[in-house]
Amino acid sequence: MSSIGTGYDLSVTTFSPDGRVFQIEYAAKAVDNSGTVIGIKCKDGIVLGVEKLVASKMMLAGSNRRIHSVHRHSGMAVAGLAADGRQIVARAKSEAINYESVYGEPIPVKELAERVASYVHLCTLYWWLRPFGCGVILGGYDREGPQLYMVEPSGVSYRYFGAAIGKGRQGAKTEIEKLKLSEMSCREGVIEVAKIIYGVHDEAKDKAFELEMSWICDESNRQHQKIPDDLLEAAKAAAKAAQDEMDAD
Amino acid sequence: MFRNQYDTDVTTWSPAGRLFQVEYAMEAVKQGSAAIGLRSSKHVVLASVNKAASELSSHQRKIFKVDDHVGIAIAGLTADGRVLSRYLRSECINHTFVYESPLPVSRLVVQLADKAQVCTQRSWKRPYGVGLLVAGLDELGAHLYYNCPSGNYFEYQAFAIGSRSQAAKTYLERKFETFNDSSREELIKHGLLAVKETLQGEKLTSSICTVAIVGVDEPFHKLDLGTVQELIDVLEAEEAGTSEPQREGDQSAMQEDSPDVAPMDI
Amino acid sequence: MDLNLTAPHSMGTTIIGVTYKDGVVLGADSRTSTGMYVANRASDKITQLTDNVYLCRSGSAADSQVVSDYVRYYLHQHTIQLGQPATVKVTANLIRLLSYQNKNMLETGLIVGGWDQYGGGQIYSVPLGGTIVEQPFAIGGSGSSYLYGFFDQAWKKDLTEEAAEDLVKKAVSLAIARDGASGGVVRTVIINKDGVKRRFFPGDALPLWHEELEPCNSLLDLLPEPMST
Amino acid sequence: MAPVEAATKQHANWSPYDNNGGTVVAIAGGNYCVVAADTRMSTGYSILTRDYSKICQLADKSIMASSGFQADVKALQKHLAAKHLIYQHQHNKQMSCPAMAQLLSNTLYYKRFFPYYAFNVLGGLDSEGKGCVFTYDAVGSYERVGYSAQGSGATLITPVLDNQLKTPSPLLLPAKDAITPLSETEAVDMVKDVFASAAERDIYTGDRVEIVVVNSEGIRREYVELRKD
Amino acid sequence: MDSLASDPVNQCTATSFEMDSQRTQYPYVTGTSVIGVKYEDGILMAADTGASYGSTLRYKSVERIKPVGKHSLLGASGEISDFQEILRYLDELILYDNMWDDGNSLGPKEVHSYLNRVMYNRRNKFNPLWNSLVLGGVKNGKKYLGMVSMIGVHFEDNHVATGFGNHLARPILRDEWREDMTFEEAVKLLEKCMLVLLYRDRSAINKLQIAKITEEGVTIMPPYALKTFWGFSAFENPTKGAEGSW
Amino acid sequence: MFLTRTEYDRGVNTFSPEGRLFQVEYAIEAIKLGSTAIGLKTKEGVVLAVEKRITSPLLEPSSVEKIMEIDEHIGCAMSGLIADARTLVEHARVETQNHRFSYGEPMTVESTTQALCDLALRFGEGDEESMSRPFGVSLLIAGHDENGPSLYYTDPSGTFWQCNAKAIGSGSEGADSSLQEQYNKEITLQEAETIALSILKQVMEEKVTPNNVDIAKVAPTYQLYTPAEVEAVINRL
Repeated sequence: MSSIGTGYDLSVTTFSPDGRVFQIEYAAKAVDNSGTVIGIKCKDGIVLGVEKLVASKMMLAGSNRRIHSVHRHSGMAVAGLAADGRQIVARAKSEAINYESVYGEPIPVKELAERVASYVHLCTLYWWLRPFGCGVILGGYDREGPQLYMVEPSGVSYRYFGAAIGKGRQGAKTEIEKLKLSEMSCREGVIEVAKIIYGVHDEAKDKAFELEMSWICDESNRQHQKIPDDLLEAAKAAAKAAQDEMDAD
Repeated sequence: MFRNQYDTDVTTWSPAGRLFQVEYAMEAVKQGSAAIGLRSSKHVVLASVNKAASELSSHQRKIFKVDDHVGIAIAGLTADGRVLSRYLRSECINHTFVYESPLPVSRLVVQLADKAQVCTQRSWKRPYGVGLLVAGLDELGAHLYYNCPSGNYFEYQAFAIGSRSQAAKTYLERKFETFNDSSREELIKHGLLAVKETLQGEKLTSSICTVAIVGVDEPFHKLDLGTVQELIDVLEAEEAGTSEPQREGDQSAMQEDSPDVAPMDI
Repeated sequence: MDLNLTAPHSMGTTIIGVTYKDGVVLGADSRTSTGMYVANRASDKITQLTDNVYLCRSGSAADSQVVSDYVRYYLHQHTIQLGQPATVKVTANLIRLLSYQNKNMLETGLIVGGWDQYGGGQIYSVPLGGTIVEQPFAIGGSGSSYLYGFFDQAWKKDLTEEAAEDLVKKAVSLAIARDGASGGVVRTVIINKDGVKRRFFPGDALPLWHEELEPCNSLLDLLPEPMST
Repeated sequence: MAPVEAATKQHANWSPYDNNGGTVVAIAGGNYCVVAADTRMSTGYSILTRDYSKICQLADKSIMASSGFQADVKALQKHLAAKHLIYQHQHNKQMSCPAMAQLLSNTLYYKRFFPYYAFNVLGGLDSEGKGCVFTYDAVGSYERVGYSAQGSGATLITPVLDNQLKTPSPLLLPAKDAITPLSETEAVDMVKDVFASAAERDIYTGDRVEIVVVNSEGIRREYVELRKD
Repeated sequence: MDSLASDPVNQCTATSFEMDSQRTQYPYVTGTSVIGVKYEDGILMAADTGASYGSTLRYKSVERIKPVGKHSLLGASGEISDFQEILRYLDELILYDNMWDDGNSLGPKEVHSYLNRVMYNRRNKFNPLWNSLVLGGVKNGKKYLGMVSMIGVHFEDNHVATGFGNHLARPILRDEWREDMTFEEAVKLLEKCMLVLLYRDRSAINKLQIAKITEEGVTIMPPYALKTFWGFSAFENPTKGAEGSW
Repeated sequence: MFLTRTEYDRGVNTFSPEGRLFQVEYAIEAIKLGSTAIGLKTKEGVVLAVEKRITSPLLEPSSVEKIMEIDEHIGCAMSGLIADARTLVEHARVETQNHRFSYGEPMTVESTTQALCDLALRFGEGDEESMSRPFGVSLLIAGHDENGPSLYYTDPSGTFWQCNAKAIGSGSEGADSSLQEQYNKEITLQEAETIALSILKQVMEEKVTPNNVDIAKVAPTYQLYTPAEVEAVINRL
């Protein structure tokens, strides 16, 4: 990259002559190197899925989560530096709780996404901080229905029908685009997300991974919850079957 | 040893999306003498290697009790380890003060990790140069975590950090599947054997290793020197009988001394 | 007699909020007193907070106005931020927040009423101390003591708009008849999905109650035809 | 507003303190220490619970018994427990009873202007293994003695102990130990007697007495029933 | 007509404090007694649904027993706005606890301890939460029942009652309570207490709720009213056989 | 180790690629330039001896204090930046007095050492009162408490070790090896005095006089030797 060595890329408070802030782009690289994270909006809710790479076989399943609840009705999946992600999650939690204590109602997902985005953006404004090395997908369910947002290290946030970040994002996006999201139930969505994650996982480069999934839908009483164990197992089985089929072709 | 211009400040990203200062801090963990942790469903054992500065002096403490249900072993900058152990202790005390019940280990570990993360994002701070193995017990049973300078934490069945820990890890990786149902005594035995792997031929004695345990109905405590020595003697007696597994471990340790300490991020 | 003219303006008051089939009816008298003196005999105790939520105020006039002002300001921001009107619940909760957190300083009992697309017509009562209670109907102010029994007997679920407004008007006039601190006119505000209607019933258009007399212009009108010619 | 005043009158004020009653006694012997307290907790004329321990083990060899305001006592116990944990972390040992005595005094004194309403006796063994009793007032003045009684029944019990155990005059030369001449069993029996007596005449003492004995072997606990009316 | 207008006897012998009059607050909307008992499978709690404003019975459907997380039940007497505030604290506490989603959860003991700290800290600031709280629950097969007062006095017992209940209901409970009571027996016992309170506590109303918590979870029963008894002959004709009496 | 460190050795908070904090290591180097100090533990008590390096004949020798009292049962000898040591000693004095006040008992030697080291570390934490560089001083802390006599050695990184005998400062390498030869656990206090001074004599450039060495013991209370007492030890050599 031409930016290297120009000296315009050492601080987040420096613009390059062509108007870019390289530090933010570099931070985004950390996200691009991460395990894939996917979120989709189905007709009755949101499904989040993470390809959590496992570095050691002695590591236990379920540890070092990448999906967190941020309120009763919303959850967040993190790609990139998990530690940075937890700071964002913590902020999201306190924003959500603070909103409810003032207004007596759960925070609308849109509002939550905006507040989280402005926090992330804040870290791109001062030389003594660094931009977060993570992107998050925020899913929530409020009276307007289920919604899905993605917040990037630069602090931008958009609403999506389906979103993917991390290593396998390109492949995942292509796959998501093929889905008929508006007709799909979350139960079906879970299977699809699992398939996509298994599909984009690169066995050659990465070691083992753990599939971590959650949803917020009518079936979960509009609460953000881990996918029930039996469904997760079913999803994994389906994904593996699809995988084998592909390999056979 | 000039690397590049992106590695002197915690708040600077490298073009490849890496944080060198944080990675260097993780190197500090490897400079410390080894610490080992392993758990069954009911017990967690921590063991550390002590290096004394000279014959006339003692060694550094590497294992600290945090509360009745939690203890840590550290590798890296002992000073930072003390700061963090003090933090852990006060978190436990505060929790007990408010709720009259012990702070769940899984939460303590996250709080610790969050504290470590903050130091990787402020220009006036530096990452903690210490890795912690956190052993603890809560409602769900025994736990072993590894907290590293990057603010990441991982739960393990068994793990080793510090210098020459790869050898111990290799040993543990070969055996860890049996640990969950191991008895307290077996667990300690595996801990000592893992310590032995890191010594590379040096004789294992109670003076160069500390062993601590926490478990169901057993508050966190260090085993006294006598007990440890007895266990070592038993081990060596056993080993004198069957002396073959030793070799194998050494070899694999030599093979892959890759920087396989939990990477900063995936 | 101690007139106590320096006392702060206080609304010894009758305020009412009632839900009906399609929305809510709020009602209030119009008397504001300074000690024994009536400082304003046609005041408006039903304050607009947003397009669809109104507030009935009782107690210290100043306190209740400050609370309304703050809440209106918060709601304004909130509405812009969310890009849609605030709900009745949010409004009531902000009022509760201020009343509760400043309970030692404030002396005002409030009734919030309004309509929104999610909850329909709702009435919340926020008395002194900052308790919040959602109710099908709520009464407040000094005049309310005279109305508990009346409402227990007269209020029904799913009233029509006319019946609800009649009930409110009747109740306020009953309270005015017995409570020295309530008086003047009866004001009502009706809120439903179509919007807001405000009505005003002057003091001379209120029903007469026990031992009250039909007003007249003068005794002279009452006297028989000229006594002497 | 009339209802406000009505509410105001009922609870004109509140006190940040209550006395939950109870009696505590400690006796130090040559190689033991007995600490005892009844288990009744009351407020005014009513009993809140009949089984509340007023005795708290602060360290291996220091036991505190406290009567007074339960919430303060509990806060004090928790504070000391936390301090002791920190002490153990810093110094890798248990706090000795005399050290705890000094800490307790400081703790009480620091709250001089909003005191813990707690009347404590601290008993245990000192570094030589001798029994020790420290007795306190609410703001931290303390003294090492051979025996002490505190709380609602103290006025009944102290004279008996004075009569039976007799403290040597502090003016004697050479200075004499305040330790009592009784054997451990005699001391425990005496504690049982004095509590039985106090329960007869003090309404705040009763239900059960909890006796804790510290000696070189460790800690032993026993209970004796008292009057329950 | 006020009879028995006495304050609970204040035995405090410590220095009385000149408190900032700004800080001195009063309860406005208040609820009366709550009773809680342990029984065979868990804890039962009873309270009426009235909330008074001075002597006016202003609200008749205020629920004063609420679940706290999966394992606890909270009943409150005293100022309703403060109770609502406490519920908000607890909601937040439980929400944070649940969001960890790590298998650990706060049990009744922890919640009680937390409440003790909250109540005591507020009294230390001379700004108490004007409530007496009853906290009951079951976790891991252990029943728990405790109480806290507005100044932080707290304890556990097999049965507890706040306010008037401590005077009128506790003696009945001490007589008749057993650890192994069935649900039916315990309900009957609570109803007996509530009836006595209804007769003799002027702010009690005949609309009460019973809530139960067991290992399976919380059930809060809908409000109902109890049949009262007025059939004593002396009630019908009080002066019969006592001519000239009032 | 002496390669290009320039990139990583400016700030105390910068890690080198090997995970080291050079500023701290440099501070440890600073000690190697300091005057020599020796400590020996015996069953009766602990002896400390230091060389004083009187730079000018005009200097009043007793004003060069390199052994200081911390509490009546603890003393310490120092090497490195003496001004830094004063801050540390002052801190330790406050700590031990606080402990006496809080608990009515003397603070143990280990706890005192720990408290000192905690202060030494505070440079890296980024708190308000944090310092911008490590303390450039090593201490030998001698004391006597309920566990008997003890000797501790601290370095600028805030690390400490318990020792039987230890030398610090410019002559430490030679002195340490002499100590290893001559020390055993059974020596008397008097023998310890002699060993300490004889080793000091070996590593010092000039002749040993009561003016250019200080000796102190903690047995069981701290006591700094008078010139006459030092003279007596010198005469025994």
